[in-house]
Amino acid sequence: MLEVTLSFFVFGLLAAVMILINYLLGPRRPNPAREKPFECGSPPLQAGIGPVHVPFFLVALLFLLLDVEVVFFYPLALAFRGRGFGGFAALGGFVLVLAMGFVYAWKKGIFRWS
Amino acid sequence: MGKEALIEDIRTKLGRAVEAVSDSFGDTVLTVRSDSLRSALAGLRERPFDYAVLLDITCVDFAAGEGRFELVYHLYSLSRNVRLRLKTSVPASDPAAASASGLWKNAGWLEREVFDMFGVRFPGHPDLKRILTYEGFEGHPLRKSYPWRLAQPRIPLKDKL
Amino acid sequence: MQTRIQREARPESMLINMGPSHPAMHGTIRIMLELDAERILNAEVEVGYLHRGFEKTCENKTYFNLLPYTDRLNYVSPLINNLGYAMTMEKMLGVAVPERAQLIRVLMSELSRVSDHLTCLAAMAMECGAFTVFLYMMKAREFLWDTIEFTAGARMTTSYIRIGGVRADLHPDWRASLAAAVGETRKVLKDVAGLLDKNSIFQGRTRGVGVMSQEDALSYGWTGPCLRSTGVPYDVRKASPYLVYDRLKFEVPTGECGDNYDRYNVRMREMEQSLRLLEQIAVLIPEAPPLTGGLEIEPAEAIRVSRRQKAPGRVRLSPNLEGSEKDRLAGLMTSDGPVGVPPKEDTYATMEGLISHFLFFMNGKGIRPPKGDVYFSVEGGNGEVGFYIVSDGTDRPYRLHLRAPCFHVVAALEQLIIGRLIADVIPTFGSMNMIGGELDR
Amino acid sequence: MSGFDFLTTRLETALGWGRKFSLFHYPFITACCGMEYMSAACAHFDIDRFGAGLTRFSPRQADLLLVVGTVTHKLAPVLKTVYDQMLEPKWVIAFGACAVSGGIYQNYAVVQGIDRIIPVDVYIPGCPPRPETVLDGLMKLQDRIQHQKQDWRWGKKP
Repeated sequence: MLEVTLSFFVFGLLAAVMILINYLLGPRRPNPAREKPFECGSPPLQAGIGPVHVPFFLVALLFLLLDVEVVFFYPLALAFRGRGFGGFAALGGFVLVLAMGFVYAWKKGIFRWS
Repeated sequence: MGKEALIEDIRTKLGRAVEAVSDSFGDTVLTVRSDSLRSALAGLRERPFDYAVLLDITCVDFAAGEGRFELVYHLYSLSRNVRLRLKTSVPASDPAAASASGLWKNAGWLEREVFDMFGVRFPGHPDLKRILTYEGFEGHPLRKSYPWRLAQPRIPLKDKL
Repeated sequence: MQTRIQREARPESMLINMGPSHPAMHGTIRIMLELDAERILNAEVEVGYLHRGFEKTCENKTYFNLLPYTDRLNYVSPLINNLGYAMTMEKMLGVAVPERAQLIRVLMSELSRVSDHLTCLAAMAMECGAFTVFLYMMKAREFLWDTIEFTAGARMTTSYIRIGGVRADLHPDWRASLAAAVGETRKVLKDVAGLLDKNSIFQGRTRGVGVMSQEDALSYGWTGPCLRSTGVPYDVRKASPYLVYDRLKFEVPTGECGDNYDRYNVRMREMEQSLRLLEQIAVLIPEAPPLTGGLEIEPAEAIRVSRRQKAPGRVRLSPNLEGSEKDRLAGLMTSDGPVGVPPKEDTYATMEGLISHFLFFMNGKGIRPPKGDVYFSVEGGNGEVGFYIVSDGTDRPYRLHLRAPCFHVVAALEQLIIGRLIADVIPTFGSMNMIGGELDR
Repeated sequence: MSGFDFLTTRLETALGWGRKFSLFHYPFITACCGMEYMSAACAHFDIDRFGAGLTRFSPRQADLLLVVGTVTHKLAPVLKTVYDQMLEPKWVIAFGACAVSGGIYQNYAVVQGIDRIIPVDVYIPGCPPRPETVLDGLMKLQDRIQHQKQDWRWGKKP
């Protein structure tokens, strides 16, 4: 148990240092141009960003879903380390369910841009 | 078809439009009246002469000496592999010439450049505005009257220390 | 100020700048896109970000001083611009260039053409994601530039091809470096063909994208590899041969349907033709006549001696002094008319040489072509590079206009990208090989 | 030098060492010098040996603005915007005679040197400069970064 809390503590410290060090060491000269969006240097043609199209949302959600699935591989692999085929079957079931969702989305044509 | 025969055909076909035919360093040069420029260009593009490629449109500023701008069109016939230079003069007071953008598609940009650099207007051009310089640039740089180093910066410049 | 695209844009569509400072826009073109998700509804191309006032500068400089400016027009194949300018002037002056200088000119412009196509395809492949091809082609270009640098002294902006001939003779062991360059380029071409020709990603990005019909291409005044990719075999080297191109054997590769892949393929095959030309030229160029011996004395010694009488022998001068190999000059620079700088031996040893050298650079005395206007064009990396010069008899051009091939090619960009996805703009623009210096002059 | 100053100078050298070998550059390429930039960045002369190989095409992620080639008056506002949108600490290299002083183009169209628009740290002469000159210019910038005084939060105002 100790190593888990220790790893959380170390990673937390590392993240804090990475964020704060920039705040401490970077010289800060506020500049209004930095708030405007970067449009290759030319003045932006539109004030704000208009409504974004549906296909973008679908792809984003699907990416989020599969990304989280990949993140779960590590703790599941650790948890099922000594279980042999049983563990592998559990992990396989988890992946299979999500794969079916992915194939359904693929056949529905989310990735085929109109 | 030899060069002389070609010139004779062009003279007969275009008739009144042709003012003079001359030869400069081996290239045939056709001088055309400015009001019948469009018909001359259209005529040259048709079947017998078949000048399918408009190589270039440019302008020479003789405003100081002879008070006129000279528009120079370079045409090239692909099938007969022969080039032709077509010249026409427009008065320097209000320079305007018929637009060739209907005949060739690259005439659009070429005429925009001539307008930008010399101020020659092309009525009939779909979207005549500056192409090389920027909004708010007064004057036409390639005119002889425009000083060589007169810069018009778009943003304030710090002068060198 | 409202641009055209802002006026015509539908309220719900998204307006984006693919602006001047963009990795794929070579830094000098701004495309304003009206998007519906990823599809381009309307596009407006804005050029002129590299308009450096070349033509206005030409009206205020003498003919001899303009050579460095011609290097910076199409800076990917600078020697071909030099060639175009020099040959236009020679046509006006009515000057005949010696045989050896013509052969060296063809050698140099073919080297420049291969490095032009290498740079263009390297940038296009990198923008489609193939970074390895970029590194391979840049490596091959280094070898080509070494060959150019041995002779011309500079890698890129050489001003080596002068009015009336060339600046200096070839480097003594130019054959070895040329053989190395040609071999290296052939190896790289084989690797890149293996990487890209049947690569399904590259095929998907370029096959059938940016299709240009023959009529449209001719109507836009396209020339060069882009026109040949639509199937029209027009090449200035074949249509109106100049220099010694009529004596050399080479084909003009053409494409079928004028899409991006054809433009890429035509450039690859054109490079092979140029390498073939280089090998033929290497055979044609005779071995340079050995410098006739004779006593060569140091300059300091010559000055000391010439205080009392004429310096006895020839003055040994450093080879990179312009026109220093006097006896070889016959093959390099034409002899009629005050075209080139007089050879340094005369300048330093004889009074007349000094006077003619001084006069050459004086105001109003240099190269003064007869009144009149002339147009001459050569086959550049992007197409027909034409110089139109109007001279009024003085030593400065009254008007000098460059027929820039990529100005016409980019004029068709809007038509090629409307209706396509935003990712198709990159290979279409990359295959056009837009060069800012030549486009905006 | 009190104990505290000793600490900050050691930290400054460490900071300088860290910054100078991880320069992400934004290649603001416009004209002929771009060809020499390609040679300098590629395998033959390899700018990556000095830690400055990674090109970032967004000013938010770059700390070195490499202005390569001619800056015309039409492009000047673009350069100013890109420079302003870069995050601190940032440095600028003027690459080539046109960026340094307008080069051979002294006419109505060209800005005579980009230091009229933005502050420049290192000027690389040449038209175009040879890749070795480019690497030398980069090394001079790295020395400058190494000995740059750090403006600490506490104490003096930036």
